[in-house]
Amino acid sequence: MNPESRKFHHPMMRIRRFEEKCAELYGEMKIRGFLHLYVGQEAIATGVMSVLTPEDGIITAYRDHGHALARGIPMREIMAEMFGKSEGCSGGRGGSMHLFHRASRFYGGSAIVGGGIPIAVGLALSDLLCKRKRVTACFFGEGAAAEGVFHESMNLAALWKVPVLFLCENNRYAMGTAIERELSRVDLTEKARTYGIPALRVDGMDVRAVAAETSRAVEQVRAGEGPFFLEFATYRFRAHSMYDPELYRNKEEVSEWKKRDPLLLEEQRLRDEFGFTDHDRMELEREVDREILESVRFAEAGTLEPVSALLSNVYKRGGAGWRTEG
Amino acid sequence: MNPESRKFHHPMMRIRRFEEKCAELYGEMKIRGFLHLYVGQEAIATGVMSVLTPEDGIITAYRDHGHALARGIPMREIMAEMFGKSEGCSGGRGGSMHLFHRASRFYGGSAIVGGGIPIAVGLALSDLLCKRKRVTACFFGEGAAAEGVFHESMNLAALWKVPVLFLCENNRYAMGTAIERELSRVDLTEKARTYGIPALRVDGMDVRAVAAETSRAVEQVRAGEGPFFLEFATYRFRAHSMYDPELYRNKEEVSEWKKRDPLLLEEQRLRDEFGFTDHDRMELEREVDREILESVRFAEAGTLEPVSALLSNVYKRGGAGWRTEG
Amino acid sequence: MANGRVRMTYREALRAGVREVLLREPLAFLMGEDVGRYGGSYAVTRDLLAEFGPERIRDTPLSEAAFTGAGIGAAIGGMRPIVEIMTVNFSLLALDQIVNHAATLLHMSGGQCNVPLVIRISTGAGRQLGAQHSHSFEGWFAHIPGLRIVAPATVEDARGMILSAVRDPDPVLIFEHMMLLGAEDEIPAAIQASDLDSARIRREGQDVSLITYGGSLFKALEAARVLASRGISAEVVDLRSLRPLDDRTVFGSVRKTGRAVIVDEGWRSGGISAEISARIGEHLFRNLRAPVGRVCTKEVPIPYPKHLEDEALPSVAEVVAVAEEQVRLHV
Amino acid sequence: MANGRVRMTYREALRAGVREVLLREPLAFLMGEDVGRYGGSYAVTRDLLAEFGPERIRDTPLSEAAFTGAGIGAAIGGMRPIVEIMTVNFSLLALDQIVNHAATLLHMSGGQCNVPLVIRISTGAGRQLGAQHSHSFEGWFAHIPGLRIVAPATVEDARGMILSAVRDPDPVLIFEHMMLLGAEDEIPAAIQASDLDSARIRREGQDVSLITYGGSLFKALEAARVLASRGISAEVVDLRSLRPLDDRTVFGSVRKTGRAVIVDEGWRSGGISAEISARIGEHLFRNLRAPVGRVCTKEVPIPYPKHLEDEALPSVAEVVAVAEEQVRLHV
Ligand SMILES: Cc1ncc(C[n+]2csc(CCOP(=O)(O)OP(=O)(O)O)c2C)c(N)n1
Ligand SMILES: Cc1ncc(C[n+]2csc(CCOP(=O)(O)OP(=O)(O)O)c2C)c(N)n1
Ligand SMILES: [Mg+2]
Ligand SMILES: [Mg+2]
Repeated sequence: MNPESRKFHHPMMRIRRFEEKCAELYGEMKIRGFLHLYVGQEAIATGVMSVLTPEDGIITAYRDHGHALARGIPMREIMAEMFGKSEGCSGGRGGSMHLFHRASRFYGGSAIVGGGIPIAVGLALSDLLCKRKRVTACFFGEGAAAEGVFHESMNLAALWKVPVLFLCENNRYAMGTAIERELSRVDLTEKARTYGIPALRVDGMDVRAVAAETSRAVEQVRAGEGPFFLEFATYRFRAHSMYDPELYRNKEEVSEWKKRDPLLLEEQRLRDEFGFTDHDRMELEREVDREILESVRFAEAGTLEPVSALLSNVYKRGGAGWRTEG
Repeated sequence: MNPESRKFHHPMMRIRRFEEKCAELYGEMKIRGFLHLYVGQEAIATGVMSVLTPEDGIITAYRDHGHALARGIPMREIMAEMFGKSEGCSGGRGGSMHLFHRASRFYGGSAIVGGGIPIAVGLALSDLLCKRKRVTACFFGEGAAAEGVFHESMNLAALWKVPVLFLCENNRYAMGTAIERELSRVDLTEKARTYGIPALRVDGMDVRAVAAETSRAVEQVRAGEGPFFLEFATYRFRAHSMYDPELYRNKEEVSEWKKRDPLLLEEQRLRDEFGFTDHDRMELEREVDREILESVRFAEAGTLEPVSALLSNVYKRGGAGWRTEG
Repeated sequence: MANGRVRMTYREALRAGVREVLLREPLAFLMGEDVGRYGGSYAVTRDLLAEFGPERIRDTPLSEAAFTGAGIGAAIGGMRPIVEIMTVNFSLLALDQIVNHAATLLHMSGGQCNVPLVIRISTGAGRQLGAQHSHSFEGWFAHIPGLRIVAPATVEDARGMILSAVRDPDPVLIFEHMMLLGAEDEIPAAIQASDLDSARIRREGQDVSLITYGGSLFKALEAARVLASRGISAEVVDLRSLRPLDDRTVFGSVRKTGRAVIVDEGWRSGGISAEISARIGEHLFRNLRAPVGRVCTKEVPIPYPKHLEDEALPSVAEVVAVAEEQVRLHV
Repeated sequence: MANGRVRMTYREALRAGVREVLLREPLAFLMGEDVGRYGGSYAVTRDLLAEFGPERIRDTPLSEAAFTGAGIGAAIGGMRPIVEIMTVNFSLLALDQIVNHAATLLHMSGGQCNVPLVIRISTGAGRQLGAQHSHSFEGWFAHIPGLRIVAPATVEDARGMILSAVRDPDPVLIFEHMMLLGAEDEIPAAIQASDLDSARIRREGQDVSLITYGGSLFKALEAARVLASRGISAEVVDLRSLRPLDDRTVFGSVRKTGRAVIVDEGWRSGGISAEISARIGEHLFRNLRAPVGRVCTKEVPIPYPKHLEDEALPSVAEVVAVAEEQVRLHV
């Protein structure tokens, strides 16, 4: 296969087609709960993860399949998680919104908007205190900027100069609320700068721009210069979740943005600059589909935790934490 | 008495000497709980209140004696409140930190840092919705700017253009935490501007500057142009509360600021420009002390609510809200 | 609409209630996340924006503390705000405003500042939404003096409670159970307020009282049917209000049956089930024929997989088993 | 320091405990508002900044949610953070982090992410601090699976509990009662960890069990003395831990005495007192000679004036009266 397509195109396609499969499986009721697709935003997780090291930490929100895949959590473990199986990356307890993988330093998966941000600051603080040269990457949507804890965390991170990289995926909507109705001023980088955090706006549809700017930012953070803030301009092509009738935006806007589909952009670049062919594309698709198929098989074949284990994972120190349950 | 001294000097002196009396009464254990003195900051409440109308609303925090007095809540009701008497402006239930006076549209008195700010936004929203030309004045310390709810409230106020006047009394300390250790960047007006709220820094020791700038700001708010933010540079001359050993600042800093005592500044101006004399001063003091003495007498003579009334004021709709208390 | 009755879902009833409030009460307005353009996270407020406009159906930013606080302020300012909190877990972000402010202002002001605020909160588990979207905190909130807590279980209450809530001078929290949204019933076409204080006997019985509310009412009713088929006559009490609790109705039922099983989707330890059990123990010590039973959610954050979620939540089978044991072992 | 024993106050013991943790555990650090330069709002952490420096004694901004969340993150990152929340009311600002995150992460991650976080919280009323500074939420927090809740009542526990807490793999909330800070006792000079699970019999007795914890322990002990003078032998149980509850010790005591009175500074309805009462009712139905009694804080935000605050809080006289009634009426 075209080696250059391995870098960004393949990982993005993995995310895209994995999620399309998920939507299908949701229709079949194999996957339940809330399911938030990342379609349209793949360049961001892909570009960012491409420049992080295994020692770096990740915090994200509920729209987390893309981050999990790009980080290298095995696809089958992610799929098994969505199926609620023990083999899932969170043992089946978390589901789509709560993907975890300690070995990849992937700490979820919070379904409380903004809830992961201070946790990322704390993770980074632990690195600072232990003098480890790690970076914590903290993903969130632009909607999170309306939450107080976003601001508290910016201030704390800047004050203490912790090595955290704030990654705001500005897809212009928080559920049905357009950014103009969410924030009195919509420039996210300006908000970061008010805390003395250097900030940059990046085209979130261009995976190479994402990687390049993130790389520079990571370097600075790793060098001990404190937090950095990146705002990625992007768009979600699909509904907020599987229940969203999309009353709040019109089709033209969506199709306008789809012209800048990050996969198309990257594929065009591969064709223009790296001799990517239709054959490469076919090969790529086949590989990705095989992996997805295998992941579904793995998930289907997975085991359901016995109900007798229900009370586990409440306390690490054994038991349900109560001597008697009455 | 010198008529010009009525404007600002007299109200400031009322606050100053009232609080000095309070400190004394605290020593005598007539006043209990937390007691936060406003000494040094009198110009702010005095200047601001001088330009508000009785229809405007007030929200403040726990350091609230100055605001209450300047707003015109009868001194004796404030003193009675500190004594925990029924005749107090909060019926004795609130104490020093929770002064209320509905007739003056004085809505307290929150002891949760930042807690009053969204409530002020809501008060202002009610005026907006009812098309009343009122302003809500919302006082808080610079420490509140670290709380998430401060930011949420700024954003909401700016987004909805509610007629609220944010009044930040920046006395450089939140308990023992200097502003530089509280906020990664210490310019409060910059924070407000990030929300699109016009903001100005004002000398909080100069009562006439306070009044003049507040007046302009109020005009703008009343004209329907949305929120306005004023940061007052000030200093608290005394300890945070009665329990504070003041380990966190040195005496020089305090005495440096005391040179800019707002009462001294205003008195000097009265002497220089308005023929204020030592005799005027004596007369003023006498009047103020008489009022304070009377307030103490009133408070002493006040009644303690019967303990049988304990469960009142929990629900307006009668009773303790529970049919049986078991 | 036969005989002045209409058939509608709990969701439609909630919407009809909010709509009626907005029609009757010019000072009322609704605010919350995505209540307007999105149509409400659970489609409860769909179409209200078109009817009442953006002044009265206010989409808020993601700022639970601020818009709840703004609700308090607006209430003090004379409005009758209805704040919607999309999911009960998010209410924790507004808890300072609710507990430290809404619940205390009347008291701290010596009776001057009441807070006529209504907060609608979606609650409950059952849709595999996992550990951050499936709590049942209504019983927990019921610990706080100054708040009134109600939980409509029927379609009629879903429509009628908000009418009383909006006229109440104190903060009222309405907990709407997610799993009831699709439940249907025939109710009077004429919209009437439902009171906020009293419990209701939803089924009469002699042998055991099943005491419950909200999303668990239908489990209790189903359990009662099963029990009937086994010769046990269960009475079902729908608490409706968790603060205040209607002790008179509860005690009356238990005095009659001598046995009580509380069914509560909240966690067992320290839940409202404990309070009800304690009160029954205190007041009916000599009347009780069996120890009070509790069927609650297991003490675990709600897991995602269906079989574990089901296992975590109170089930009809458990209610039946506990009630049966009470009757068989304690005659 | 006679016979290897030292006299110190509860405040000094708290400080000694934190200090010992910092000496023994290099990964531990303390953060909170004014814990450093100010010396701690209640002077608990005085002098620690000088000894351990600003890296390990971290003054935080007024951002309860963020620094509590940062504690969670640091714990996941391998540290042993101790977060101080100045007053229990302010913990409501961090409740999303505590309840939606600290308590759920282990579960949601299928056992991968435990959160070894210690949160110290000052609790309780009695100093006329009014309705926003006087809550007792420890029993309320005890409702939440995933959290461990302890409340040191003695000087020894004030020093020793934090040593166990910091070694615990799960989030532990330590509630330190404001009114105990000045209490003095003689304790072993050698600093030892106190366990976090078991209740203790603080006074043995035969006729009635007074079950309590934290700031109310001394009221219960005083009540026991008064009762003794009236010929009633009261046993006093100090729960120490509110989650988990040590049922064995509680049941053992009540099985012996046949009577129980719970003394709790939390509000009565839906408080931890209800849970204890419910459990006793469930497990000792046939052993109980009298309905379980509860002496709790009256259901009102704490009022400022001394006489009303006193009236609101549990009193020795009330405990005596309830216990006496139990013994006299239910022989
Ligand atoms: C605290 C909180 N409030 C509300 C919600 C409901 N909710 C889930 S996702 C979402 C929109 C968030 O938008 P954004 O942060 O922009 O992320 P995006 O969905 O666009 O990726 C909302 C309101 C929530 N999960 N948490
Ligand atoms: C939410 C909250 N956190 C902490 C406290 C404790 N506290 C009381 S006053 C104060 C300092 C506040 O400083 P600032 O806002 O600057 O007001 P100032 O005291 O200087 O008037 C603190 C930390 C509180 N009351 N509320
Ligand atoms: Mg978004
Ligand atoms: Mg200050």
